[in-house]
Amino acid sequence: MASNGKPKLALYWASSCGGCEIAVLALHEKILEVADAFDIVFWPCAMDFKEEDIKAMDDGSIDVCLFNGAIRNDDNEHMAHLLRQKSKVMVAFGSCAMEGCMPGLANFTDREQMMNFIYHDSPTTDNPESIEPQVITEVAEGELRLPAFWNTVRTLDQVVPVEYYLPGCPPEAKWIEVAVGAILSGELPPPGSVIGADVTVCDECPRTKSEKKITRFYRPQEIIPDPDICLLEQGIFCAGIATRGGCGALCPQVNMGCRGCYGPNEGVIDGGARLIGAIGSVIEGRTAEDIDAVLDTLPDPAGYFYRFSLPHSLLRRVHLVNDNGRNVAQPIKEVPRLDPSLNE
Amino acid sequence: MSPANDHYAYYPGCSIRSTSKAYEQSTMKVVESLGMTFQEVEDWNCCGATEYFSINSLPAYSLVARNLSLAAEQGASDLVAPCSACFLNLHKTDKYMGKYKDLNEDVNQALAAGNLGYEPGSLQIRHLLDVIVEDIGFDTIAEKTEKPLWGLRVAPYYGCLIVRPDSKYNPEYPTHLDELLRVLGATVVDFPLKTHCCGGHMTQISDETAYELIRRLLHNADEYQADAIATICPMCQMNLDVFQPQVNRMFKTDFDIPILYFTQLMGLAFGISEKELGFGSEVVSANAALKKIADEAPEKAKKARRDKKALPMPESLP
Amino acid sequence: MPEKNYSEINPAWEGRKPVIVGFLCNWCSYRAADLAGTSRFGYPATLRDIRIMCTGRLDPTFVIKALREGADGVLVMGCHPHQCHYDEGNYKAMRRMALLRRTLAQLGVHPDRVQLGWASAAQGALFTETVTAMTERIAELGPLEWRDTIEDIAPRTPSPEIEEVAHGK
Amino acid sequence: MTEEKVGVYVCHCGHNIAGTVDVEDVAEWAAGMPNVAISRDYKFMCSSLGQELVEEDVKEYGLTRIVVAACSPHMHEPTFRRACERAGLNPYLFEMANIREHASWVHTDDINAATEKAKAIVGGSIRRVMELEPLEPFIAEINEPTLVVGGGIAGINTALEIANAGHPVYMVEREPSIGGHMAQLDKTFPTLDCSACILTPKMFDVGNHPNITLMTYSEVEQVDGYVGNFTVRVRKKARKIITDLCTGCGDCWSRCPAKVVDDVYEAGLGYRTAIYRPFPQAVPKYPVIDVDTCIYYEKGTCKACQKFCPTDAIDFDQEDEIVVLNVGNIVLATGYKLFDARKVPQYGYGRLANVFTSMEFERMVNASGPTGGKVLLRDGVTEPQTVGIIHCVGSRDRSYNQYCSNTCCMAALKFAHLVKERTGAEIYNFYIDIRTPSKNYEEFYHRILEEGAHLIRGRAAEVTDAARLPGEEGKLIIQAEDTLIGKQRRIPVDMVVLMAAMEPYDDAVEVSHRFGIGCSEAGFFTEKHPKLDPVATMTDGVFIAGACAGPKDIPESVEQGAAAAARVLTLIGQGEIEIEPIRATIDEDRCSGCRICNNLCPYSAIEFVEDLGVSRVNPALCKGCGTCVAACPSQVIEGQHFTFDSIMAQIEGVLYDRMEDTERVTYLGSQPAEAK
Repeated sequence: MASNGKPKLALYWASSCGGCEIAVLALHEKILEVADAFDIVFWPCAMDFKEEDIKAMDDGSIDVCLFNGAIRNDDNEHMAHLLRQKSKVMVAFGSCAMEGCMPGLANFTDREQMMNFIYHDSPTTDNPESIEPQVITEVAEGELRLPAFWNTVRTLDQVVPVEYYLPGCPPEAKWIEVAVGAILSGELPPPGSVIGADVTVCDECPRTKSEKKITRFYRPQEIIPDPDICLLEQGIFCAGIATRGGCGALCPQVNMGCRGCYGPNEGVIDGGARLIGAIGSVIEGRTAEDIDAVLDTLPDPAGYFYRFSLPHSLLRRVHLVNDNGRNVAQPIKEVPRLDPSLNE
Repeated sequence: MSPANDHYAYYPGCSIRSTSKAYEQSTMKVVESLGMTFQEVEDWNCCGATEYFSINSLPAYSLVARNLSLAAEQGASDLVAPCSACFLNLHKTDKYMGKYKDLNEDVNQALAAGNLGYEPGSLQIRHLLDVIVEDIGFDTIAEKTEKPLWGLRVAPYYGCLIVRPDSKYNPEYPTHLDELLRVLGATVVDFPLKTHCCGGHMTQISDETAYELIRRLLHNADEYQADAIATICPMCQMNLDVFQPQVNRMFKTDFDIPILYFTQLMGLAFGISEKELGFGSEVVSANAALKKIADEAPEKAKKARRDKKALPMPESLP
Repeated sequence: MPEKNYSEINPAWEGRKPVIVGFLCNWCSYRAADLAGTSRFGYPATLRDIRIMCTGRLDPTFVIKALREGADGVLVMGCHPHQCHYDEGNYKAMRRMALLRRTLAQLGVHPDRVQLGWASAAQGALFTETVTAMTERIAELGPLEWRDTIEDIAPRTPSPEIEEVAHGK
Repeated sequence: MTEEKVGVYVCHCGHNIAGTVDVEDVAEWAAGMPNVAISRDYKFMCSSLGQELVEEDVKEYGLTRIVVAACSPHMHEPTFRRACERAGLNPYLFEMANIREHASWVHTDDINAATEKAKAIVGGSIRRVMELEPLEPFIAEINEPTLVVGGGIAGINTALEIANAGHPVYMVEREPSIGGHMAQLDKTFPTLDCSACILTPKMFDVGNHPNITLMTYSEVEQVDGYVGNFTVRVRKKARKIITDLCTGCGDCWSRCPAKVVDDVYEAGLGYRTAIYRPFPQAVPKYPVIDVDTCIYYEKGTCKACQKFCPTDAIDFDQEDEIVVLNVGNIVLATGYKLFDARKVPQYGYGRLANVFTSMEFERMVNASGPTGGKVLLRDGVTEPQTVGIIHCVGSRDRSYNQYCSNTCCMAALKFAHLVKERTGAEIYNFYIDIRTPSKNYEEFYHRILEEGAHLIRGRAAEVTDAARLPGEEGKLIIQAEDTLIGKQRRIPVDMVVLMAAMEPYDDAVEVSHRFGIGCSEAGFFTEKHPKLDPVATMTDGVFIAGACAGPKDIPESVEQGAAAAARVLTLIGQGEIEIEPIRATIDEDRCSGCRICNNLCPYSAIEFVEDLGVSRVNPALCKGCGTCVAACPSQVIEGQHFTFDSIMAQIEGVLYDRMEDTERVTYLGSQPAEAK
């Protein structure tokens, strides 16, 4: 507690888009209450603090650290350790810190393939000298450093222990309020808790739901959905069935299937597996060929099922195969088909 | 349904260029009026007929596979053969290459010598009748029919080659040619011997055997008062047509049944002139039969008053 | 069946052999495995089976969990179509497995590592053949070792100068 | 959990397990597993001494969970569950590890591999048993009335057995009369007694039994509920007859001007009127108006029947009636239909006049049939001099049905006899194999041979009227290879009879779904066990009898009818039934109402509670397959005894040697929801 009696608050931004920072501002006028109630000791996005200031603090002297962003490079990891050391309560703030989110999609590939694409192969790249970022670059003025890029994106709790999780990409303001309120009142839930609903998005979705039978999937550009009927029943992929509620079913209400940013429901180990089980249950087809024909209309299932949660799923990333000492991501390109002998 | 124009490769075969020109003539006319385009396989060669397979199978398969390779190279998805024997050999080669790895390797090794190769299954091998029935469909054919073959009694003759076990049509008693002729307006007679042997090459080996087989077919068609027999195979047509006088002589019969290609009958119904369809080249003249085509649909035979004693007859399958 | 030396098929097996986790339905395939036993049909000791009431119970999480915890393959077996004890559980398994295998392929799990098959209670021999064939296939594919994939965060350029900070408060 | 004490017992099974698996090593290894308090190996665990060992240990050491590593759970799970129960332990806290059928017997030549695998299996069971929960079986009360669907000989027998035992029965029959196919037959093999003579008294009994409520011209539309407590909706189709007034005098149908081919009772060989009673001995005796062929419904005038009805019993405006029944058990005896012989075009049925089906022929030889029992060609005048009978039409043929239709050989032999008896014609039977495996059947076969029928072993290739040889003109020629003499034969005959296969009704699959039971692809209903439980189904309280479960002759159908009745009477006698508690349950507080699970249940056990917006499992209907459990996207459906946690733990257990050092999976929200 600071000398003024206010709890000390730190906010940090690792590998993320910055949306979570904006989400804090989405508290609108309540942000003033936050500023009043807390002594903000670290918020690189908004205030001028340096790493050195944190290092100078006593261990455990920060009451709450809201940490957003995934762990992508050595600097992210270093800051996670540092803030963990200095904070009493660590909150994985937002989908990136909690389950990997968009940065986590990099786990479908590896560092080298990604660098090759970004710095060499992508159609818009103009890099005649084939320059790649280096950790250490010698220049006349001395040595320049960039963070070292890891092969795999991890979540905050895979690097340091985490007390609470605040899901969402970004978290909805009302849940930030709940979290802030809990901290201020001291009525904290048991460690490990997720600050969010314990039902899925379907519970909040106003669309009419009935029994489901999917004969084919439609991508958003292929169909104008009925505004009142469950999107999944119309063949539009919607992760709402397996996604923790709390957002107020924003996407389905504007004719867009839930993307799954709040992560899997309470108690679920692998959200993608739940989606496979559920979607696989309601597609049509009694023969290998018919089933495959329906699934052919759903390209990139892993992308749909693990869009936000790959680093926090059971498998965490695409399989790595050792290739001459380098670990290389090796997805299987060919789409597996069911053996027609299963029809008999 | 209007078919895509560019996906049929066309394998004519040797008969159609020699003994059965009327078949090709009429085929081309019909295909044209249906809006289809057949792209002839360039530099095609013999299908091996039946003999070569019995003598030396690997060269025979390779010979056929060369045609497949050329057709596939042309970018076709379907290979059409109007001759039943060609169809069978092409189909058989494609199927066996897919089924037997060793054969596939050997044949492809042979093809490689000519810078060719064939991946089994890359072409759909189809008989002309199948393409017309499946891809064009009876509805389109009915629309195209300008001069229905009213009053003409036709026996549909399938021959033995297109009904081998792999057929998607009933191999024991196919009915798709029946249905096609019915759509053209003809009166289709029951023809129990519709898949029986025409004698094949036995005419060259044992005319007694062959003529007896031919006689049975002619006799059966005659029993059902057929004005003509519709065929789908040059070999069938030739045997039944060319040898009809010999059969008459040998069995002291007086059969006078013209043997016509189904495409000739289609052409007639589509309003194409007899000349363009190759009429006149047949040995047993079709003139008398063609005169029977009436301007009006035959009156439906009045339902005979139920014989009080007779037992009801089951309806045939729809 | 004497233990094969799997490293002859794929040197990566040095020191161990394939491990396949099986999920067998109570009514058909588990009984097929029982019948293989009573008939003394030998098959490789690679399969470690788990009984579930129906392949319809197969939660995709179970398959992923097994791969994650060290299995080299997962074999799911149920009743033949139209013979499911619960009417249609096997069809549901087939649909889910189709989707699961597509998803796992994108994550680098070869589809042959996650197989679905049927065996009736009378098909002890078919059960044996299936396990044998799958073992051979897994032997060719080599170990999966998902642990290695997870543990590899592979900082290709280590930066030793960044100081280590201890975990915890 | 730490106070849980697991007892592990590794069985030697004499030499069966111990010969291949190092049981001492497995037991010693298991002792080191967490929570294992006792680990023993023992010669024969299933012996009374072995069971007592478990019971004593439970009492002495306070064991709370038991693992027995021995044979298949299908062998001895019930044995050890009872032992646990005797020791005061809930039987569902027991787990069987199958190290005999799945380890020692299949890896006989490699003791190391077998032992390693046995450890994996035992490891999985120990981890699993820790997650199990005590369960209590459900008790369902049995309603006394029984529904019998189908009034053929199988259903008639079931109904009479149950009714005679003093219990109420509802019989629902689709046709206007009960009697089924047996009512169409003339003679029955092998005794050749008259079908009507033995059937009519039974039909009469059903119609007049005080305990039987007969609903003909009716169909079951919907079935809800579970064993002991089914609610059944029956549609009684409008007969257009006021049955209370009708005396069955027959004035109506004798005046009806509409004559149509009777495809049902006369199998297409005879005619009936639009208002008709299928046959003279019909039960009930009332006629019915077929609105599809009645002139009044087509043209608006006629009403001849009404004019002549002496009791004013005709009601053209009568409408269907819905009846709801509450029954405890259901017996399905819905019978079969005849294979459509026109699908085999080479046999010419529908094309060649003198080709008949077996059922047409039955009607022909029936004294009350269209020809008065005379064997005549289609012209209705000529007696045949030669008759060919072709077996296996639509059966034993991959193009149609692979199965043997069971009854046709005997029926064909019976036909041979009847033709001989009535006409003296020459008979040729074309068969693949003659199958006569029941009492006095083979004797009958020999009798027919002695009567001079020609039996040609060869499947007929075709029936044609294309004559080729002298003597064939005007005949039907059956071409077949006589495989006993190795020759092709052409037999000219006047008449051909096709022994068409028995097939399930076209709507059999739909009916099976309606009653929640399984059926084969063709549509024959599936028995619970083909050998040991042939009249029960996977759905408790729903039984099957007769040809709806596969081709059967009269004796077999009668036996099954009685067997089904016995099973029903057992349940009625018990008054209640224990149901295994392996069930799915939905945590309604956490159900989001997405309705993914709603149409997955094969037993319709899941209902959606509209006003709460949640789904709910009816535990009495649920069979515990778990398909909804795996489907639930929010993981709020749990499958009892095969819970998510128990299977996840078992996976970790079987991978005991692969999991060392592996980081434990953490997952979000490890706290129960209420805690927050």
